[in-house]
Amino acid sequence: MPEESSASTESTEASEPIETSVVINLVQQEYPAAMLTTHRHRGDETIALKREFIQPVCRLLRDHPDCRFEMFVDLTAVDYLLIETDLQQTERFEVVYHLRSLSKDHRIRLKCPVPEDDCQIPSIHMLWHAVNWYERECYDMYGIHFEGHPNLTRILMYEQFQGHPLRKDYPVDKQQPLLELNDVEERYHYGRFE
Amino acid sequence: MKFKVKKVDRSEGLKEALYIPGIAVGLKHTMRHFFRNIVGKKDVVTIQYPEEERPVSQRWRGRHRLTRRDDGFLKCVACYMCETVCPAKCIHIEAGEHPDFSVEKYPVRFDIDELRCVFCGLCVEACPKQAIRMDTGVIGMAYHSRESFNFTRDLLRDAYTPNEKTKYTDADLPKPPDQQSALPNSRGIPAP
Amino acid sequence: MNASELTTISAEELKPVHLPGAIIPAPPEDSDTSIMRIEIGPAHPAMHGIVRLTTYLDGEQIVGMVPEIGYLHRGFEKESENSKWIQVIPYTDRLNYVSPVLNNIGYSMAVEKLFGVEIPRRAQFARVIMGEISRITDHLTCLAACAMEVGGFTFFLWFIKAREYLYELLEQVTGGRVTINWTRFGGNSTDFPDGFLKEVEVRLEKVREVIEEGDQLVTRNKIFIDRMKNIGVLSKEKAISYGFTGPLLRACGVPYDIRRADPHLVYDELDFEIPIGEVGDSYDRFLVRMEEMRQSISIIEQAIDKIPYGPVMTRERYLGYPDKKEVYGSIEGLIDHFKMVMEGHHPPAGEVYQPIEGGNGELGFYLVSDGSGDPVKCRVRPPCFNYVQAMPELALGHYVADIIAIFGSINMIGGELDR
Amino acid sequence: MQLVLEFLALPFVQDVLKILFILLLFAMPLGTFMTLMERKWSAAVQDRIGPNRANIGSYRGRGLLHIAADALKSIFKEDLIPKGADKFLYTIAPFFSFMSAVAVFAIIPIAGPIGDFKFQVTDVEPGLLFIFAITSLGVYGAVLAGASSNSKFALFGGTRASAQMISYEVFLGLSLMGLFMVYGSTQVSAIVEGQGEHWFGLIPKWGVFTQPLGFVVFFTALIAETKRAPFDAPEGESEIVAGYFVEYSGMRWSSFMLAEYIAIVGVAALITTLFFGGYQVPWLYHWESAPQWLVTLLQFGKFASFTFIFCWFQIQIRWTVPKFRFDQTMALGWKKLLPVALLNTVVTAIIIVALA
Repeated sequence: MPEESSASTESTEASEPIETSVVINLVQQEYPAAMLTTHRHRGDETIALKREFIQPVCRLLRDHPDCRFEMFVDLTAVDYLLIETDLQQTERFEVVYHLRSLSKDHRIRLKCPVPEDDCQIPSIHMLWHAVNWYERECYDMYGIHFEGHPNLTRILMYEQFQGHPLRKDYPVDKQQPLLELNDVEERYHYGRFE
Repeated sequence: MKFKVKKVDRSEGLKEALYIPGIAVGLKHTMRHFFRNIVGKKDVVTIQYPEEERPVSQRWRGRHRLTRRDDGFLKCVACYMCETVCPAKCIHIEAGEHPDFSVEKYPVRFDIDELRCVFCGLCVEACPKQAIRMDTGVIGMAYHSRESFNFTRDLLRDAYTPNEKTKYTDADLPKPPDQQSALPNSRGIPAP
Repeated sequence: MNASELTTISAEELKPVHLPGAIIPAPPEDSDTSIMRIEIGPAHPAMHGIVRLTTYLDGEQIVGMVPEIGYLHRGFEKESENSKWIQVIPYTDRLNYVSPVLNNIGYSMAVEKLFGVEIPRRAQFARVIMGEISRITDHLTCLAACAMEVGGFTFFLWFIKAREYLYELLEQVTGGRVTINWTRFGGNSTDFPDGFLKEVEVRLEKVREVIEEGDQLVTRNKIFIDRMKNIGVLSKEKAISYGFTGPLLRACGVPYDIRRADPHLVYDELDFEIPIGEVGDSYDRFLVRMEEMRQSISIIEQAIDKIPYGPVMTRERYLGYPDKKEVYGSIEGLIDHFKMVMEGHHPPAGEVYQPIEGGNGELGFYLVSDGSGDPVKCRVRPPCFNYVQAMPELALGHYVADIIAIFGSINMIGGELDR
Repeated sequence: MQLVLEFLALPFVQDVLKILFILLLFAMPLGTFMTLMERKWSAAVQDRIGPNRANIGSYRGRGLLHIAADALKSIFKEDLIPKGADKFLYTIAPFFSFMSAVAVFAIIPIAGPIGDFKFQVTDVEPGLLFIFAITSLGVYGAVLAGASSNSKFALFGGTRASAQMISYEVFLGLSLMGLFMVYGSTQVSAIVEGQGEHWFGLIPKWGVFTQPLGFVVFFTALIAETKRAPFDAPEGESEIVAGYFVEYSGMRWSSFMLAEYIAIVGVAALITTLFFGGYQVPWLYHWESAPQWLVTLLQFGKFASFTFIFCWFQIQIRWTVPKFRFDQTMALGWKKLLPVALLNTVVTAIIIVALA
């Protein structure tokens, strides 16, 4: 194991502009119950939240005049099943949101642990237009249900795909069962101008 | 932080409101090209591919080749480094012990499946002996069957050029049992 | 950032435009014709990548559209979770295969951020030069394809000729035209061959000529303007809510450019202007990309003047392969080399998000490492994912022929969309 | 020998010979030559070389053999009829467009009359009205092809073609009103005769000088009639793949293709006849003593060269100008060309009355 020759923790980023921590204080004030942990590894603001608070916190971050996160950048999930060292993760899955404020020019990352057995989290599709497909992709890849999503179907895979490929317990070279032609429900039947 | 912004001009002028000026300017340019090319083929960039080859830079990653030492033996010592670093996992090596103790290990089998290879050049960087190279400059690799695409060791190795220092010939490189005749050598010319 | 007057859309009225599945929408009241469904299907001349737009038409006007993606999904994340960090680099060439260098730079910078290491100044300048060359090829391809769809086939071939000049440049440095595999963690694998910078200036002059000629041929032509103006308009707030970044957001008038918003490499030492549009329609996107190419050319010229001499790879241990002299010469070099190749890189545990200004917009890499050498998570934030998602909103109410004008200006790249 | 001369004097035989000469030796070869030249000239515009690979043995020519290659290809390619297509309409559609493209040459004079022998197949009294009738028959080709070949893209192409061709026939007719007034008759030979005079001995009285506006409208309407260059929405290859002939293949497809290229030559011939003095060589009347055969040769040479130039111009326009959207072609027609054509007619009338 090469020693940590150059890994510098937050010390090098001490000169981080103070105003980004405004966001953390704001969320701390408004929803103290929601906060789990916060850190600023390599300058990326991160807040870990309980999953049921994700909707109110996102609405707050989007509309509050101090932070005004107008743009929803990215949504993905991380599967911590087989990792060796402890990354302070409590559940197996973790849904990660990235937000970006254009007017205040800063970024935030929200992380919500999601347990394996009860794999669902409230959807935030009503806050930004972009969220709709990202949630569908996350469901398609990880099988995390987003409650309240208008059209939670697979987006990258075909409907008859079995399993969720990006889970760590999904083997890389797994073969999907072949489909009979009439299995594929004929969505469009070509006739004479039907 | 400050930065300069340039508003894009959406050309609402009169010149853009009529059809004729736009077409006239367009015709001016295309006619210039037309008459230059019809008379002297001045700006033509196309080359007649099979007859003319496109000049390729020396760093062009074409087809692999196994280099040889001065004494004619393969440089490769079957250390499996290129096999582990290959992202497409398309190199398969089997090492063998050579009866002559002065010779280190050598690859009895060194197969590269050219269909899987992504030509990234990581194997060339990883090789400590500079035994594998991708500078043959052979771009088009077309053969008749899939099997002919996994190149064997004898096919990848350089052509054998006997000179005063060469001690070993190809006979000193015993072949794995199931690989009989070699396929085209590294220059892409089928072996006799 | 003077975008402070941005108001966010009160999302309650966020009517989802995505019709689940193949439900045929009701025809508008005044039309007596029934709705016709046609497939601007996966295999269609106007679909640059492979996307299926199931379009519902009332006569020739679009009433509803359901985009379907995933045809080019190759499992980038699954593949990268089962390989070493360095083995993912050749894969990133194939994400946005129209501007491969930018993907390489984005991924390598994300891993360097994970390591917390700085790369030498010459390597930063080299990355800026090659990145901007790659951005020009991206815009050349997008504009050429968009204009070809609208009828400017000559414009297409002139721009592809210009792109050929730049591909030869990429090939001289990296050894590949598209599959370049050039950057490493802590620098670049190869330095510029001698006489390369002179060659760049000569070819950029040719590219500039072709851009001006194309501008004369098509941009001021009323037929082209009629086909592109006020087609696929999107307001500033809705564009941000849809997550538009890059040329499309700048076309709506928001001056958001990652090279200025999150300064990386040496972009803060080079001055260039950010082109922005007014209305946010296909014509603005076309003009913004044209202007951005000119800015990129001036960036490259400034970078060529300022590029210092020096190493291209960092001296940090366990980041780059040791020099071949040390590998052959000393036993430590050989051991280091053997360890680096066999076990790969071991970035310290942690998670990192590194955005970069890709050809299409904000190309972000979210990496999670547990220090064991195998990536836990290797996520690419695809900029054109949001554009295709907004496609129904952009195309509603327009004619069939406008779908291709909008889709051309969006510059959807299959590899980046489906990963 | 006497018998042969007598036989030749028969009017019927003369007409057949004229048809053979004008069609088979002038229009059709020029049309097929244009299929190759379009690819060669577009290549020249786009800095490439164009087709030069078809060869017999080692003789490659500069691509000339591609004409033979295309012909052979279209003969041997399979002529399939799509499932659910209306067989009868599907098979006869190509003949309409081919017939309308070829029939245009019936009234075009290629050289001056010698005595009472006219170098013109027929010289009917309402010459140009015959042209309008024939072009309106051409609409059936596209419409039937689109409607009968059970494919949504073809249906799109067919409906677009019908709307476009019908509305542009109106502007075709209107733009020539001025010409009829200036030269006093609709007979083509009279018009070409009229273009023989010269103003003050210098400027030839060509249609383009007397009717500049009429020329612009006529040329635009003709290009739209043949569905080429900026007006090829019916064949919009980017959004509806290949428009009305998307389901055609083999000989049927190539008859549509050939019809289009012969129409190019037809358009060019019409333009030279009506607006550039047909076979009238300018300032030739000074040289009275010229032998008759040389005069005819010169007249035919001038007519052929001007037709060739206008064929080239149409192909050049195709590779320069982007495409209209379908509703823009209709808007351009009805909102711009119509008023301009009417204005031209009124202005010409006023000028004629003022001069007379």
